[in-house]
Amino acid sequence: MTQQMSVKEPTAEQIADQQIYKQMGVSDSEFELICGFLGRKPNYTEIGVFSVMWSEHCAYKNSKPLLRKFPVTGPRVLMGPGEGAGIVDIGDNQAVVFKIESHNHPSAVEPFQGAATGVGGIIRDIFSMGARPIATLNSLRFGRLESDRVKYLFEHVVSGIAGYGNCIGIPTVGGEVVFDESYEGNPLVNAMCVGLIDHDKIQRGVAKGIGNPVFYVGPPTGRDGIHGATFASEELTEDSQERKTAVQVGDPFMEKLVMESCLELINSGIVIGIQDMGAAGLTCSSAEMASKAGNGLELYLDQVPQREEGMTAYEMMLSESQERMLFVVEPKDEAQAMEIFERWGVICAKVGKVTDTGRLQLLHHGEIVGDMPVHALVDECPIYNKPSSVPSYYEKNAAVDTTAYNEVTDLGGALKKVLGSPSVASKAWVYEQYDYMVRTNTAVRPGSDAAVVTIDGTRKALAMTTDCSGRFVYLDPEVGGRIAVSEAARNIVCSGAEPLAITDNLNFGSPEKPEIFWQMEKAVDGMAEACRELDTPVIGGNVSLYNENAKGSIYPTPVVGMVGLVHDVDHITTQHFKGEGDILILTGVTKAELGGSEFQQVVHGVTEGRPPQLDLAVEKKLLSGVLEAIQSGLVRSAHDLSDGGLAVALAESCIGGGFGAQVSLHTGEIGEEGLRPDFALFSESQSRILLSATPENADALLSGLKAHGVPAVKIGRVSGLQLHITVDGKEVMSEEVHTLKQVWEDAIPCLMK
Amino acid sequence: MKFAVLVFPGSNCDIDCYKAVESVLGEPVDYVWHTATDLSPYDCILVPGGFSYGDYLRCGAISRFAPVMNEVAKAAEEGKFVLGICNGFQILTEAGLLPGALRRNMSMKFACRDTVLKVENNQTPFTRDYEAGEEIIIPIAHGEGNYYCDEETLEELRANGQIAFRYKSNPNGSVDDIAGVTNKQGNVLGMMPHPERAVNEILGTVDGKKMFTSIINAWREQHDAANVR
Amino acid sequence: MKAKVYVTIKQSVLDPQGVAVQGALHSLGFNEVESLRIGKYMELELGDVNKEEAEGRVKSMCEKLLANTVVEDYRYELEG
Amino acid sequence: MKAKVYVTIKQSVLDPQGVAVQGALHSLGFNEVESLRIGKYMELELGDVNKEEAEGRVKSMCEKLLANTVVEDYRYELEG
Ligand SMILES: Nc1ncnc2c1ncn2[C@@H]1O[C@H](COP(=O)(O)OP(=O)(O)O)[C@@H](O)[C@H]1O
Ligand SMILES: [Mg+2]
Repeated sequence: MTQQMSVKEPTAEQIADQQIYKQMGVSDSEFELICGFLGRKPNYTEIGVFSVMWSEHCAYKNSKPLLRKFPVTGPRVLMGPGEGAGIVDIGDNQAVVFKIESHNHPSAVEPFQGAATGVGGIIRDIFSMGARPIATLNSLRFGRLESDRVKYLFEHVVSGIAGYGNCIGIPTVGGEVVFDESYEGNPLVNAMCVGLIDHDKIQRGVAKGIGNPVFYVGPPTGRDGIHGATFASEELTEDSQERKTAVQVGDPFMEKLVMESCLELINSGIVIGIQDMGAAGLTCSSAEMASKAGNGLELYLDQVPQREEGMTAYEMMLSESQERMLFVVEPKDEAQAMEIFERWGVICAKVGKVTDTGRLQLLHHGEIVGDMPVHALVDECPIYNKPSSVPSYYEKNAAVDTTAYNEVTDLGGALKKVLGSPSVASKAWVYEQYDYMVRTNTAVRPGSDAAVVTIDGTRKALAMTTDCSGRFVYLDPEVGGRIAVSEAARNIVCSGAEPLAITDNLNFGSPEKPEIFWQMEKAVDGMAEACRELDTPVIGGNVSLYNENAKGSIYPTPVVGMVGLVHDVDHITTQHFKGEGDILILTGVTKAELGGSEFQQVVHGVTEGRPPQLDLAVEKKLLSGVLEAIQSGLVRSAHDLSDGGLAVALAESCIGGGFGAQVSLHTGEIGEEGLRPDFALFSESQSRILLSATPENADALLSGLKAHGVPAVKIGRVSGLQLHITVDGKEVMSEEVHTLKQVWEDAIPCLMK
Repeated sequence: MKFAVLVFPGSNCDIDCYKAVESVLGEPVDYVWHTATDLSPYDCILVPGGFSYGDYLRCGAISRFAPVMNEVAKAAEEGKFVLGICNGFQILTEAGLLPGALRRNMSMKFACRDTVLKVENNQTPFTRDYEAGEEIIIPIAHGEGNYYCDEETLEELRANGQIAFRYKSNPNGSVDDIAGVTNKQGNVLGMMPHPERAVNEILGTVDGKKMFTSIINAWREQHDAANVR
Repeated sequence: MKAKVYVTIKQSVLDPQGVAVQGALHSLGFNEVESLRIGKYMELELGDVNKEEAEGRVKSMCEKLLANTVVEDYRYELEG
Repeated sequence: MKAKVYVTIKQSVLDPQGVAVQGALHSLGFNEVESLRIGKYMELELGDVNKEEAEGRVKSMCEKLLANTVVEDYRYELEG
């Protein structure tokens, strides 16, 4: 069973003469630079190492100028972007660690393993900081749920996430799933992990201490995933199906053992530096660890545990075999470290040494097979300021008047259409495949605005969510960016938590296209502004570019993952109505804003115009007003208005609670006098939340909100088993909640049969 | 009364079982590693859920050879209480301490949600605090919880009152809606639903509490009886 | 020596996976599939052992670990 | 007509199951097992179809559903 090996590697001359570096995504000018840093032409291993270190995925060469716009500090931020994950103080010597990451391209090729290894990777990012992972979330985008291929991708991505998360025993507590034509052929699979840590346990990926040994932990290295980072940094093509070497297989059982043993190692207090091997495997982890300490590193490749025979230096350095870690201890602690891994049955091998050379030196079969300056690998990748230009679609949309649509009068029918749209419909089909309860801290399960996970031994809890409306960002990236952050914050507040910080996943098309780069710029502007205004700094994130299909780019989709702090478990609130007779209160101002709405797409069949406007000062008042009301115990349910507007929010709260509602809207009170009923119910105006309170508390709630400058009005009460709505005295809807529930619950299961 | 929570490589609900014993009963409880060779200090052994050895090959197939399983068999023989939950149930059937086997869910999908169980036998040490026929809400979280046994065994189970719980609405295709069975002596129970996830208002249901109180009450009765004798 | 082990669910036991895959084949238009059973197929490299010995060893592996005889049948072939 | 389909994980692809089961066999004392890979084995009853046609149909079933050709290889045998 001998395999064809890459015995014949091209020589340094051939690489230069035949421009072989181009196949690895290295440009002519970058190649020149590399030759300059080396003082000679790179050999095959070296050019491979440079190519992954200088890929968009590792070097952010096209996105760095934009990322600099994000606010990254704050009084609570213990660690911002740069390490495996960001860290935020939550008091009592504890901190929360979280990050989001994409696995879009691997999931397009092999959805089960692509999604599974995405989850595995983000979990490693969290425990490599020394944190105990306590929850994961996932943000997914697929094409329309119609074709067999989309159904296949959806089904297998979900089971891949379930397969990995369930097995490793970390609850998957939330996320989002959106179906839209623009993601056809290029699904988005973003996974987020949240962990808990004590301040004094925080680790960094540094190779400190000249002469200290470097250890490899985890299963042997195989030829899987070679060039995964490069693969993530280019467009998917027909060939991608052929790039099977890019497919890695996840082993959650192994990761569980690696996680437990590494956490034990870290708790023992002997670790100098530790980092996971993620994208670009051994290359990236070793170079970054050396760089952060300002040191060099020698790697003895013969000592690297290998799954396959005859692996070359190139293959070992570029492999993305999963579930591997790299750490440094002092020589005196070697035996103690080894003992821990032995007990857990995990492979641990000494593969290198920290040096003072400032170089990454690779030894194999008694020869130096690579010798590169660490700073060149990590810090010297050229940064590009790509040209940007306003796309013509954006200009065109300025002229679209979405208030001129024919009035829709069958509003019950429209509600059923929207509730049955797979993007709005119940996601139980998805999250019931996830073990969202393991570790028994899940206080709010999937199915409400944000998930809430309690912290053992305290009265505190963490709320978490992911959000982004690609349609809004597409129609106006800057406003869309603001909305993404604000919506996430609203979901957090509705659950009874104070927003702490965000992690973001910038999913865009090709940055080589000026219109796409414009989308990136503007979206980041909007997000940065919102983060600043709402005091939720960006503590980490991920960039996924080149998300394209035959028809063009995906909708720009900068997913926001946010975590909030519930100060007392008594504040935990869900979106479901709680009791007959409770008073409904709607905050905010409802305007005729249909651009990019679910209603516009589902009922009118288009996505056009401008998205809803969002005033951050208004949003901020809303958030603090509602949070204070919740904290003072006045609120029984809270639900932010997003996809499908007021009608869908009412329906969801009814369905979840098993109640009906009597709603009478007066257009002059909720917005502009004479607002059309179809707009009143389905507009997606921002900064609105639907609250319920007991009759005794309703007035106190109203006046509290008003004191914060939050417009709020009573719109009805929880009652019966029907959703009954009048607008300016005229009945516009009367539906059995159980019928609505059926439409909403059956939509996805029916399509997946 | 002293509880042991076994820990296999890949156990996930060990912590949940531990917390449940602590919070509901406040009795001493230890994690016991799969390599342990002595369970004599313990009165009740909890075999927790999770994915021991990744559930590779078959759920529970590899763990049942762990050294500690010999001790579990011994404890069962001695009449100590052994409770296997989810993966623990699978391990106990693989080890032959309980009849039957668990197949893939009929839906072929992992299923995590609340289920309604009917207490079929409230005369066991694990169920005595429930009413006969009581309906309780206990969550499930499994991909292979589809209980199987042949006709003959099923008849025996029925005749001996070994069916402890049935699902009100079968979530996985189990024969005769079976959610949990005991051995003939009644001191070993295996069940797919997770009572340890149903002991705290904040988690949604507290219907699992009575399982833990049953155990301690049964033990006290045995113990007192022994003292009197 | 190489062993090939086949583990299948007993005829008398309903096999959810087989049912699901058959259903999926039908919905893809492969209506000729009248029945389908899914099992596991394992290839073991055994090194230098003689056939007779291997015979007994593999049987014992199957009985102990590779198959659960409550619901599964097994058979094996030895090669080389 | 009857078809037997064997689906195995590609040699270059990690087989975590196989690794775990091999480990278990070792700890049970079956140290002679040098490697083990786990795949799927399927038996399909196809009714009255001729061999040539069956050939093409089974291949297409494998490509479409029974094997995931990104990570798995398959082969099949027709009988009867
Ligand atoms: N991929 C997923 N994984 C887990 N939970 C999900 C997923 N998608 C949606 N959910 C859950 O379903 C509920 C509804 O989702 P969504 O409509 O996106 O909420 P919202 O609009 O309030 O952000 C949320 O609780 C969410 O966490
Ligand atoms: Mg919401």
